[in-house]
Amino acid sequence: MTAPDLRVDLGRGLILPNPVGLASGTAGYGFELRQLIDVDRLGALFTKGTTLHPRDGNPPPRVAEVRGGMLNAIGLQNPGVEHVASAYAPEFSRWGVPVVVNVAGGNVEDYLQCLDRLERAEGLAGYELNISCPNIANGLDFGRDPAAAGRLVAAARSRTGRHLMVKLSPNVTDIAAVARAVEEAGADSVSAVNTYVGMKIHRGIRAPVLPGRGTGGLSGPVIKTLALAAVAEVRRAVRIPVVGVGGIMDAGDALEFLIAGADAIQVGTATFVNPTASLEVLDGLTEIATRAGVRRLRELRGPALPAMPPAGIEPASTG
Amino acid sequence: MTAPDLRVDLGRGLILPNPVGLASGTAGYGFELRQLIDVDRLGALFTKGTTLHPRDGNPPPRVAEVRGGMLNAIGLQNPGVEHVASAYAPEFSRWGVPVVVNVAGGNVEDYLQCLDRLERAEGLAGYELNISCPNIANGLDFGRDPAAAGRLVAAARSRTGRHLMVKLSPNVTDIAAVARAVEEAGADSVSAVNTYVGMKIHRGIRAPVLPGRGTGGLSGPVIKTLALAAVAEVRRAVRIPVVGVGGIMDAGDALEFLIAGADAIQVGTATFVNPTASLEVLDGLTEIATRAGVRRLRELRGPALPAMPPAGIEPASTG
Amino acid sequence: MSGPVSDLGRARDESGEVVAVEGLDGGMVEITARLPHLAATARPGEFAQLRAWGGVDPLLRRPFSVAWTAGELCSFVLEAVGAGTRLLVGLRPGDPLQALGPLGNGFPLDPVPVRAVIVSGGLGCAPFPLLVRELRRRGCADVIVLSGAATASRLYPAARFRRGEDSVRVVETTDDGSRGRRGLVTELVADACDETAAVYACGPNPMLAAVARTLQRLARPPRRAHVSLEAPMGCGFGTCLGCALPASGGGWFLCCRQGPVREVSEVDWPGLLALPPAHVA
Amino acid sequence: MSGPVSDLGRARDESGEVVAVEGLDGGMVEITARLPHLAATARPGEFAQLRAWGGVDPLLRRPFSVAWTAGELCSFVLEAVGAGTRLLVGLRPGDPLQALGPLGNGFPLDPVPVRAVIVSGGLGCAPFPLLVRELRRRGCADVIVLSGAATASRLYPAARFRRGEDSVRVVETTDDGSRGRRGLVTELVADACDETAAVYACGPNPMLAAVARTLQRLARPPRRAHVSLEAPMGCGFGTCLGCALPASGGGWFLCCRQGPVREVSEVDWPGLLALPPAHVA
Ligand SMILES: Cc1cc2nc3c(=O)[nH]c(=O)nc-3n(C[C@H](O)[C@H](O)[C@H](O)COP(=O)(O)OP(=O)(O)OC[C@H]3O[C@@H](n4cnc5c(N)ncnc54)[C@H](O)[C@@H]3O)c2cc1C
Ligand SMILES: Cc1cc2nc3c(=O)[nH]c(=O)nc-3n(C[C@H](O)[C@H](O)[C@H](O)COP(=O)(O)OP(=O)(O)OC[C@H]3O[C@@H](n4cnc5c(N)ncnc54)[C@H](O)[C@@H]3O)c2cc1C
Ligand SMILES: Cc1cc2nc3c(=O)[nH]c(=O)nc-3n(C[C@H](O)[C@H](O)[C@H](O)COP(=O)(O)O)c2cc1C
Ligand SMILES: Cc1cc2nc3c(=O)[nH]c(=O)nc-3n(C[C@H](O)[C@H](O)[C@H](O)COP(=O)(O)O)c2cc1C
Ligand code: FES
Ligand code: FES
Repeated sequence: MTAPDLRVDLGRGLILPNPVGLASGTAGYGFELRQLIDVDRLGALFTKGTTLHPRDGNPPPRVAEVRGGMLNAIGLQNPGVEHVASAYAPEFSRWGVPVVVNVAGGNVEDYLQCLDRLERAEGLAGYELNISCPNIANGLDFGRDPAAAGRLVAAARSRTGRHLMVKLSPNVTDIAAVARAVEEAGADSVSAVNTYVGMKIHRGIRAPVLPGRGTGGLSGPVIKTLALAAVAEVRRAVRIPVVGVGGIMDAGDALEFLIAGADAIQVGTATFVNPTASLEVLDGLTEIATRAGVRRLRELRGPALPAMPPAGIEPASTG
Repeated sequence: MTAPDLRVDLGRGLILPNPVGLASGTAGYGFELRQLIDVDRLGALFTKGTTLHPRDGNPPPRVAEVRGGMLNAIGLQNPGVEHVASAYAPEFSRWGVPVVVNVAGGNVEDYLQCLDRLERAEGLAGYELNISCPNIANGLDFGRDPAAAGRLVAAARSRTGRHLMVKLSPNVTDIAAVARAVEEAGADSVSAVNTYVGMKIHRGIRAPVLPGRGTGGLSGPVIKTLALAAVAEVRRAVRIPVVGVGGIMDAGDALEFLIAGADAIQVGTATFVNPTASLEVLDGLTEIATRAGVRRLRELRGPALPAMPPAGIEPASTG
Repeated sequence: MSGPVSDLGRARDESGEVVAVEGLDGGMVEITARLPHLAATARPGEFAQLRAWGGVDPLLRRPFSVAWTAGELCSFVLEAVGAGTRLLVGLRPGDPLQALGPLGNGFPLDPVPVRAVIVSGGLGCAPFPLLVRELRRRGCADVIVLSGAATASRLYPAARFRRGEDSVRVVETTDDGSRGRRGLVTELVADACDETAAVYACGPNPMLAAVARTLQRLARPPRRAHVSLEAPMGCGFGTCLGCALPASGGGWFLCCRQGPVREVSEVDWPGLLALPPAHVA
Repeated sequence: MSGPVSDLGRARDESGEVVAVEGLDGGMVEITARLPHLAATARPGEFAQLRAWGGVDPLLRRPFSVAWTAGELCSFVLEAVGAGTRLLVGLRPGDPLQALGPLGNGFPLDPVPVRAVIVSGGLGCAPFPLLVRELRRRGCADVIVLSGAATASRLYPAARFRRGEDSVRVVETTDDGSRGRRGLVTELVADACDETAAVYACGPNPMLAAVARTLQRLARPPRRAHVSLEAPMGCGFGTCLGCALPASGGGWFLCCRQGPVREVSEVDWPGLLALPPAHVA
């Protein structure tokens, strides 16, 4: 048994040393987690969603646990792109792990200015365009409307030669349409999925636990079944690489995403439960690939896809 | 403590004796469950999705368990409207429980012909238009496109004076828009939600467990957090009654839906786990209402809504 | 929908208590629980939907054949293959066990056959102790059990098929020859059958299909032949329509109500064998 | 982000083992576990993220103050208020306990105050045994604990605050007068303070706010005053940004890294009190 080649070529020069990344918003900008685990062994670190201006985020409470998952309503708290570019990026260049900056904005101009500032910084492996965070102004329009998503990505494409990944929202009627639109507009890869809109009700106070509209983004194992369907659908819709994320707790979960068509994966909420989760996923996947005797991880996908005819031939069936 | 009035007036003459119904597709046409539990104590029985012509349904396997829920890909197996109208409806008229026929179709004409046949039958309390079952031809178009949903409902409205409930799909970008469209088109009430599209991957065979596209409809406790958010959103969007469904296992879960804005609820997957679940929900809710000293269940919603500003004032926040 | 539909009138949801958990060779376990209603009403081949856990993971109940009844006690024979069975085999005396049953169509007993040929593959043994007793009670003098497994340790003990009915013959085969005849149990079916026989088979789908094929080719086919099948189940009582299996002549039958026991000619065997392996729990 | 940020350099994820679970009056429980790293490194007011269950329900770890350390042992004081704490109080010696820590900012000890006034409300007692020992070790001669609870059975035992430090005074109050002075513990704060004092408070938010208000009105305010706060936590180590609490001067601070211990003037008290009750676990 020879060790498998774990590298994943996501395109436009972004080659991950392995397929396991830390999901945006669950690893900050890496500084905290570096003190707890060997982040440099990982395939990528996706930063907290970064905006043009610093943001304080939402009022508390911001997180609430539900069965098998958690809701968050952080509200994109971040120090703003200037700080990220000037104070953090120089650190990133010294790290072994590729750092991909997750970029969010309320309108096209915000995104572009954010990218422009980051373009002047060294040490960034690429961008993950967060068009799926429904918490700022028109933020959701991009993720929920294929045409708007395409326009945003086309504009972003014109500003950077770095790898451009687009993070898709699952809270849509047709995730494949959004994926196709961003692919056509020049995205190098897509990541799927961001959180699902959920609500926790407190029976005692007879009201939602989270403030405001009472909703938050649902993450964790409770979304895995949904995220797998989304990843498989996106996989069928586009040719560019797909990064799977949603409820991955261990290597077995990660394997399921690879089978469903993901080229790489991100570990999110699991890191909160177990800071070492991502490394354990990496070690577990390596062992699975070694045992299966595959040379490249992509081979694990193997027999799965034939069982899934292309969209349109046979409709998904429920009820 | 006086016993609370459990009746729920859903409009156009449909007054449920209490707010607890059996969800479509989880109680057949009532015949089996009547042999196991006292169905006549319940608020309503929603039949299996009924189509113009008999349907054999999908090839097996049709169900698969996932953590905290199950996927189904039944494919609307049903004996067709003629059999339901001629053989089942006469039985329904003898039952104590109001029977609402869940109607599904591939195009407007199918739905209308189905309704026309049912109109000639006695013993039906109303209809639940299933515009959210993505398994026949264009079935999903109705549930996913507000305009199409509105047209279908307007046409259906013109054919019946009976109560017309519309079952909403959660697999949409904007469930509120669909809810508003069907309200404007004349729906008397809406039920939310149908199942979520999910996928289970079998690690051994490295393929989806369900055949075809590998997806199925996710139900059970795993969807409760999402369904609550959907119900709260629909509640804010329309004035007609909202029937909440999704992951209700016990009276506490049902209470959460009432707090989120539901006027009545349906118990689905829980019946498989425990055939008596719906009756236990009813007894539990009755006890909760009695203890809380409310005269009508609607008062349980009480303090919840003030905490939820109308749509548009404050955006839902995640990330 | 074709074939007889099970009677749900006897089914009841009962809170029982485990009284014994015996480990057999090769990982099989026999669980005995106080379930007076099920014990009093279950017929051979019928099953119960069991649950022995709280919470929602596992969520659904799991179906198991009633293997034996004695007074208020019911027994089930199973093996840990997944989350639910792992929890079941870990039960201890005194633990609660929830059972909904009896469910499904059992094996037909009328008219009582002159000869009963029981074909059991591996865990397919589960419904047969009860069937053997019932056949003998009704006067079937010639009961033969063909019991096959991959290897000796996975053979269900002959004495447990008999449970005192000493006239019952148990003929064993193993794939590796470690006990009894070397080979597949299905190879014995032809010799054991004549036109007076009723065949009852339970085991993996390929084995049942081989039995069906064998019987078809017989010059003197048995007077009737039934198999007991499995399908993933949502409810177990006919409301979810989840347990469809391919019926001969097209379409599906519901394993929980038009099965699990099925006349051999009523099954679409090629269709059954074409199901993905995950279908077979 | 304002205020000092905790040092994560000492934090480690450790697999420990429960050695003792003692039930105190009124439902409080003290759990002692072998956690050598945490025991060796935790400072008063710091906390650990605990997990004592597999599976995903509960999912997240739960934060608990380190109440005591002795050799390789660490103790936590808690009560069953929800699913996680129910599982924790049900632990038995020998059970595994996973602990990530030490986390958060502890109570400042330098310069060692002449007098330490510790204000404890109910379960807010948890961080104080360790603080008392550390203050005494560092030479603080005058340590007074003002310990309040709703009723006698819910008072943390005075001897457990002291743990051998007999010079430490513990003054008790109960809302119902069933032990000690009748009234609120905050009423004693003014009298106990002088300008040499350092105040350390932990308890329900309304109590802490009352302490803050009292101190503000004092003619001779203490030289410093710190409170330990709670917030629902996602991670406990600063990456989820979930544990925000309102900071004076606007904006938020992270309870897990710019807390849980916080200078009293750095908290937006009206903002804290306006949080919905569900926020207070
Ligand atoms: C009518 C009827 C009667 C029956 N009678 C008996 C009986 O008497 N005795 C008996 O032993 N059995 C009997 N069975 C079968 C029994 O019901 C099943 O074995 C049982 O339901 C399995 O439950 P489980 O939770 O242990 O396994 P499950 O978790 O449901 O899984 C079953 C198998 O699939 C595998 N699997 C599941 N998900 C995945 C995944 N994502 N990737 C890879 N592998 C996966 C598991 O490892 C396991 O091997 C009967 C079935 C029926 C329909
Ligand atoms: C830094 C820090 C240190 C701490 N130190 C200690 C300590 O030393 N000792 C200690 O005892 N505690 C301490 N706590 C608090 C402790 O962490 C919490 O009590 C604990 O996390 C609660 O977990 P749980 O799973 O038991 O309760 P949860 O399930 O999280 O729920 C908490 C409360 O909310 C209720 N609730 C939850 N959901 C609902 C709903 N849908 N409807 C109605 N009610 C609901 C529960 O019943 C319960 O009362 C500390 C907290 C922090 C932040
Ligand atoms: C607390 C928290 C904050 C998050 N912040 C962001 C963010 O800033 N940008 C983003 O694209 N996704 C964000 N996400 C979404 C995650 O990156 C991921 O898509 C999602 O949590 C699903 O994965 P998981 O189930 O493994 O957590 C956040 C998730 C959590 C839990
Ligand atoms: C096996 C199964 C079959 C279903 N069939 C239908 C159907 O025919 N028509 C329909 O509107 N909903 C159908 N549903 C959806 C349920 O009515 C309900 O909306 C959904 O299961 C969520 O509720 P639950 O989590 O309580 O099960 C079906 C659900 C299941 C599990
Ligand atoms: S298992 Fe539900 S119909 Fe058979
Ligand atoms: S709990 Fe995650 S940042 Fe504080």
